[in-house]
Amino acid sequence: MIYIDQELCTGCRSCADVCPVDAIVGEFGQPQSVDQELCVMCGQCVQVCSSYASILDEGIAPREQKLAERAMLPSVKEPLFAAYNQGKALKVKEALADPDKYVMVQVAPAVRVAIAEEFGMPLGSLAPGQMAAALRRLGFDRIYSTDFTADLTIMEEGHELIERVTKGGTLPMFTSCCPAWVKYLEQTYPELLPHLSSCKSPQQMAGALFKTYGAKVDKVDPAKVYSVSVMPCTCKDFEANRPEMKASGHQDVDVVITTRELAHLIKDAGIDFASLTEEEYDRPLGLYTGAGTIFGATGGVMEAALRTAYEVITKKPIPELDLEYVRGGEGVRYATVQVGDLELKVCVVSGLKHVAPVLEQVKAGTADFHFMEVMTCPVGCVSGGGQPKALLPKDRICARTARTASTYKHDGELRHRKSHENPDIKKIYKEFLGKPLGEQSHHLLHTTYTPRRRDA
Amino acid sequence: MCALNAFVVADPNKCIGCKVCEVACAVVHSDVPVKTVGQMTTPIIPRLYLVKTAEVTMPVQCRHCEDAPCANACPVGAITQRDGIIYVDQEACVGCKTCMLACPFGAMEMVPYYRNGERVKQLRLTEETGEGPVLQDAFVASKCDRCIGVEGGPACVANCPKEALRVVRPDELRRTRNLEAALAVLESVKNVIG
Amino acid sequence: MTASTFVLADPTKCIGCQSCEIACAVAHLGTSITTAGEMEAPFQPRLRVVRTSQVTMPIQCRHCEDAPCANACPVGAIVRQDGVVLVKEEKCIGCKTCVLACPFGAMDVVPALDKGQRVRQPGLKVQTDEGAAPKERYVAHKCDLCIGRPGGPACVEVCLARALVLVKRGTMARSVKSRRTASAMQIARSGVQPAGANR
Amino acid sequence: MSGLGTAFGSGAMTNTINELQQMGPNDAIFAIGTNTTECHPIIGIRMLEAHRRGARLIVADPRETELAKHADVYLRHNPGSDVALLNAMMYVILTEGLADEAFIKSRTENFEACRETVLKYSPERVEGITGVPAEKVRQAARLFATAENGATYYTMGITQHTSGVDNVLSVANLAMLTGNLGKPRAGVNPLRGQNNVQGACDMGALPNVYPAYQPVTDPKVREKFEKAWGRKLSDKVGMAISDVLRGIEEGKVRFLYVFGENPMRSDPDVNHVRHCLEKVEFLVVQDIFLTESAAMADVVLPGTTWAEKDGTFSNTERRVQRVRQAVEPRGNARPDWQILRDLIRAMGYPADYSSPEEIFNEIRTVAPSYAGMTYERLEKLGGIHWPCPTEEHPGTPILHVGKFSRGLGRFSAVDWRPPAELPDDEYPLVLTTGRRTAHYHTGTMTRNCWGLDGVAPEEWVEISPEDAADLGIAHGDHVRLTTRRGSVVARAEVTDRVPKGVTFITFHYTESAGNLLTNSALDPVSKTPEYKVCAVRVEKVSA
Amino acid sequence: MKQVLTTCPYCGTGCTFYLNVEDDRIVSVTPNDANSVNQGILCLKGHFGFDFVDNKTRLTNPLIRKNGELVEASWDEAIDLVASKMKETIEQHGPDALAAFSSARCTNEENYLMQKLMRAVVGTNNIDHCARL
Repeated sequence: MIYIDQELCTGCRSCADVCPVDAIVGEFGQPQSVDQELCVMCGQCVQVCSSYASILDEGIAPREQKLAERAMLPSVKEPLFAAYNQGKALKVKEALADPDKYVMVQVAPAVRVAIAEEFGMPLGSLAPGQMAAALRRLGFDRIYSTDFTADLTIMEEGHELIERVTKGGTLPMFTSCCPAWVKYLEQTYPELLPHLSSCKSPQQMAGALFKTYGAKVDKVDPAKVYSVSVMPCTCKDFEANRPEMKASGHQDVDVVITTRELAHLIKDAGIDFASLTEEEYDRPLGLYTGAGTIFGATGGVMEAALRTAYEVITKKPIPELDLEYVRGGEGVRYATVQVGDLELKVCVVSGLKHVAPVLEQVKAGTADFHFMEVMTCPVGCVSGGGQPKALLPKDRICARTARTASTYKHDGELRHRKSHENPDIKKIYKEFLGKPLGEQSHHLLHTTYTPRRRDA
Repeated sequence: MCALNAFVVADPNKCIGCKVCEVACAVVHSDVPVKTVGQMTTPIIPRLYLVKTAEVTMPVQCRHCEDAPCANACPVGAITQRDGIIYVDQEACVGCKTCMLACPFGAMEMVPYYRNGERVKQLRLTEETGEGPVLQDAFVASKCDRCIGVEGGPACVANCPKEALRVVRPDELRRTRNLEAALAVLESVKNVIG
Repeated sequence: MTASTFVLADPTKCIGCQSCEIACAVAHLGTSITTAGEMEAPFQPRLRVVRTSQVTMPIQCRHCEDAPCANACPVGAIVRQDGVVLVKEEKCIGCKTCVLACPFGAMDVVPALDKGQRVRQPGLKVQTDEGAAPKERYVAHKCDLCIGRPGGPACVEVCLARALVLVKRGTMARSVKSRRTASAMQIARSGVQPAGANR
Repeated sequence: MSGLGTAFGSGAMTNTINELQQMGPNDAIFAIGTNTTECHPIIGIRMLEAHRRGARLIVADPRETELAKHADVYLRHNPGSDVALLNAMMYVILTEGLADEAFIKSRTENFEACRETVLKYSPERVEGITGVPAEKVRQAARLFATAENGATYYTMGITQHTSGVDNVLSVANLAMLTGNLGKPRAGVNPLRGQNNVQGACDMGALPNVYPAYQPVTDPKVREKFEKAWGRKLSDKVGMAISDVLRGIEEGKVRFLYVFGENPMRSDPDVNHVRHCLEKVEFLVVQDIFLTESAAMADVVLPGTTWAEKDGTFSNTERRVQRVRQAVEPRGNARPDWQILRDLIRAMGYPADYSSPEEIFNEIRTVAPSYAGMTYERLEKLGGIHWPCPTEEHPGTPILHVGKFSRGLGRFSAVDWRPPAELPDDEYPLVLTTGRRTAHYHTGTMTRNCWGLDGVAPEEWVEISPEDAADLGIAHGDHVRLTTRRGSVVARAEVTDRVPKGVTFITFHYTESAGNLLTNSALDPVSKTPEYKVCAVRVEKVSA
Repeated sequence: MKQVLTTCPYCGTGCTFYLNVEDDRIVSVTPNDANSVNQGILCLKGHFGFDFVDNKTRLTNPLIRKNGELVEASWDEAIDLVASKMKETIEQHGPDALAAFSSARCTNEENYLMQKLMRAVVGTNNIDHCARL
């Protein structure tokens, strides 16, 4: 949940400028508040807010009180700003200290290109190995990566797309990995919900697997598994808490923290992040391909899906892996891809505020594409609301560019770059899931949506 | 004759009160380079201050007065002019606050002294507490130094999202205004004659 | 309270020779120019000639009725005396807010002089590579209409193009009145009626 | 001097300044190559007043001077294109039947040759040379030729070219073509830039003439002077300044006496001048300040300022006026006439003048145009215009009335020639030079005046906004100007006053001496250097 | 205060004005009204161009170069040196080896003497001034 500290807000409404859903209410010059029903919890307001708590201001509540209100670790030293998201780091710290809990953690693709910034490394530094090492130092029992379930998402969503195209399902199909986007669609265009892919997001797929397959692999009682996820996103906590997200028979994801909160935990534990040597993620749920990792950037889901769909449909290797035409910055991009006999038309929307006109076309039946990726944050998850917050506006832009660049660099350097070539993906289908869109998949990896239009 | 000291001034009609200027000021003056909020281990201590009342919203900062009352009041000569900037030598400051009293703009502040992200302690000054004497934190006078040596000029100006801040070079300003005034007279004379 | 008089130049007559600048500087010297040169007194006119391809004329203070410079001064160093907006140099701190406030660029800040000599500040030093030296005192500086000068403003007196005039309240009043009359006559002659007059 | 002498028989300004005060709607003022409001402010003011009374004002200048701003027609011609411009104006006058046929017939000669040449210069044809739209030239020509009286004024903008004499001849042609000589509110009026240039010429401070323009080569004249001065005189025309400098280089001239001049600043190509002054065996400089030239001298003689001595000046309109001592000579300085008198005596020649008046009276005996003037008359009348042959003569405000000094006015056929040095890739801009109101010549006097130096304490080079943008120069930047002869640094005034491709610098400032840059190429006849055009490179220098 | 009518030493216009003198120093200038070119007005040089007269860098003694340095000398010494050098040059190289630049800023009388010096005393027409400059 996103809040604005009434004591700190000066009413400049810079947050309202970046809010894609006009959820910031208040008069200019007066403290603002968040319309929680409209809010999609993207956290862009948190990123942009510059109204800080000044030590020279004697009229505001003490810092200790503010940290407690925000559920932040008492050891946090960084300055506080008016817009914030409610933290969960305390819960994670508690779980790690509980010997009865078997704590598994997943870290999202965009976290590895940003976390190092909080430790003084250059903006967009790529640090997956150091992050794995830090997580291990913190005491997590299993260090997994959401990138693995991103690969899995491609397997499921790719097949779903092929099926919809070939068998006449609802088109165009929309991606469903961004929870803010999903909430937006549910509350603003419920009539278009059939267009959403039924696939869960990678976070929720991982959650469902941690307490089933993961528990089985480690031979632990699923009830003892405590599932933590580290996300660049301030909305993932909302997604984890959706009532339907209990496919494993338990709460699939117990707690979600942001990149910034992970940094707080690492600092709190006195770990010197910069001096850590790189370590590997655990298998099987931590091995990932380049396709999985580019989920962090706008167009990444699309690019990963195309890499797999092309080869599944044509049975030939894709001639070019770097699909520059779906990459880019904020806005709407269209592309047509020849996949065998199929002229696949795609659309990529980066920044939720750009999606409404496209949805109006879909509603009017004039949208000329098969598949649309939507990411709420300006350039995808790398610019998520839970990412390290740049102090200066220009650095906010620099950080986006640098994190995107690192994401693609990571993709280029990984051994496997196509989701269907991930050996552990092949293995999990063979050992546990059967086939994409199969019965087990359907149960654990797919979901349904809830119209939530507000009464007029 | 050398030029008058330049200074930064805000346009209250453009300012939205977002405090980006304050943050930017603190960032460029941090002796430890910082890019993200998480990197900061010190409070944000700016050298300009957002004024927000029912009538006006804008930051206020030093005018680099030619006869700087702060400097003339300083008993230890900690405030001097360098390259057209009225500059506080924080090492020399004794924290007497006379400069704060002297400045008619409220542009001078007494702030906790940080070095390398750490509070600087007093040499010997202790405070008597229940648990015995405790070495005190140092405080120093702090004011706008027009981002001396910063590439791209004052950070507040460079980072303001509304371009509400500008560097005023009094001589240039006067020249521009003179020209505008002359053109206005010319226009009115033309109108009367024509 | 009577409105201020002020000096205004006619840009159609001015040739941009800057005689007015020198006359102004000399009138405020308190000594001869020979002595000024010997003392190396700074040259500080209170009006400045604008000379561009578009326009040529000196600009000086209008002695605004609601003088923004005075209203902006944080230390009350700008006052009005017999209709003349004046700087009380002893109060000025050189903050330049008046420079910022004046829409004409008629305000300047210059080294203060005491009998043609520059004055040192008590505390402020200028730090250079060569070390620290006391800074000279600076004060706001503007047209004072040569208050107390028998011949009136020196700039008006010296102008060879006769481009500078002292605009007095009476001159303004007469000019405004005659324009009003002309304007009324024009409306009457042209038969222009105010909207709704036909109804 | 040479040009007008050829055309009219006298090189001086034909009419008087105060005629401007009678000018009105039927009169025209044509100002070419003169920045009158800056260099002759009083005359400039009179022109503007005449214009306000209805007189037509035509201004031709590459720089948009204050006068140009007020002009009815402003011709912004390229530096060095004066002959083409003037011929084009005459083309219009001739082809549109606006010439004063009666005047041409009765008062002039050689018109046909001039006509033939002029007819090659249609305004359209010369647009490429002058840069002035043909229609503007036509307007200007009509405005001037249809006025009852038309007075032409010029200064160094006309003469300081390698084609300076041609320029002057063209101006004379135009005046004769329109019958504008020998009457009030008309004439050809070169405005002298220095207080007593006219007098120095009148007094024979020229290599080819004795006082009152009597040629040294005329045996009868020489005989007269030999008798008057009691010595045998040289029949050889002497060396002009540029010849002297060359003479020094060639070892012919070994002793140089520089009196009240600063060639180290006033002459073109200063680096060359320095070389010459270093080389000459013995250099005497007589001046009031230790100028750059004086600093190089073997003997420096301290003269006095005009306020410390008596004498006369002859102004631009040939009006001889008194100079009166107001204060005592400073220190051991002496009035220059006393220094010269003592030196003449020391050379063993009799000289027992006890006052300038005695010298003046000697001048009257040898210079017929001054013969009728006495100090007493000058006192009474305030001033007398020469020629004034007898003590009963009132003086001659207007020359050439009814008859030219040489008899008939002589037209010349003048073709346009390009300046000696034109822009190229290496030096892509044109540099032109001039003065500013506050300063005078090399600044020896004005730079030492508190108020004058106060308003203009440093050089500001004018450069057009287009060129400035191309060169990345902002107003107030320091720029370096480089020509084939040298380079100077000054601040840049970015202004539309100069056209694209042209820059302007003065020669008032030691620290940015414009004449380090100028070309010493001379007009072949008058030996005037081409100060007004050379090729220059401008670049920004970092502070 | 003494007032002395004289002619302006700057451009060729020939404005006349009164020098106002106190204690042998010029303190100001008053334009000449009657029968003058300028008729009551003056430009800035006329008005404010007189203080160079009392400038402390004025030359007040003859200087002679000795051992490369210009040093103060008496008038007799200076005049004699110039005269002897002139004579010597005439003797050794003839009168045309001497030349003089006269002054467009000095009086008619002085210019006359200068050219007379060159023509009648030295015997050369090598006399010119900066009319063209």
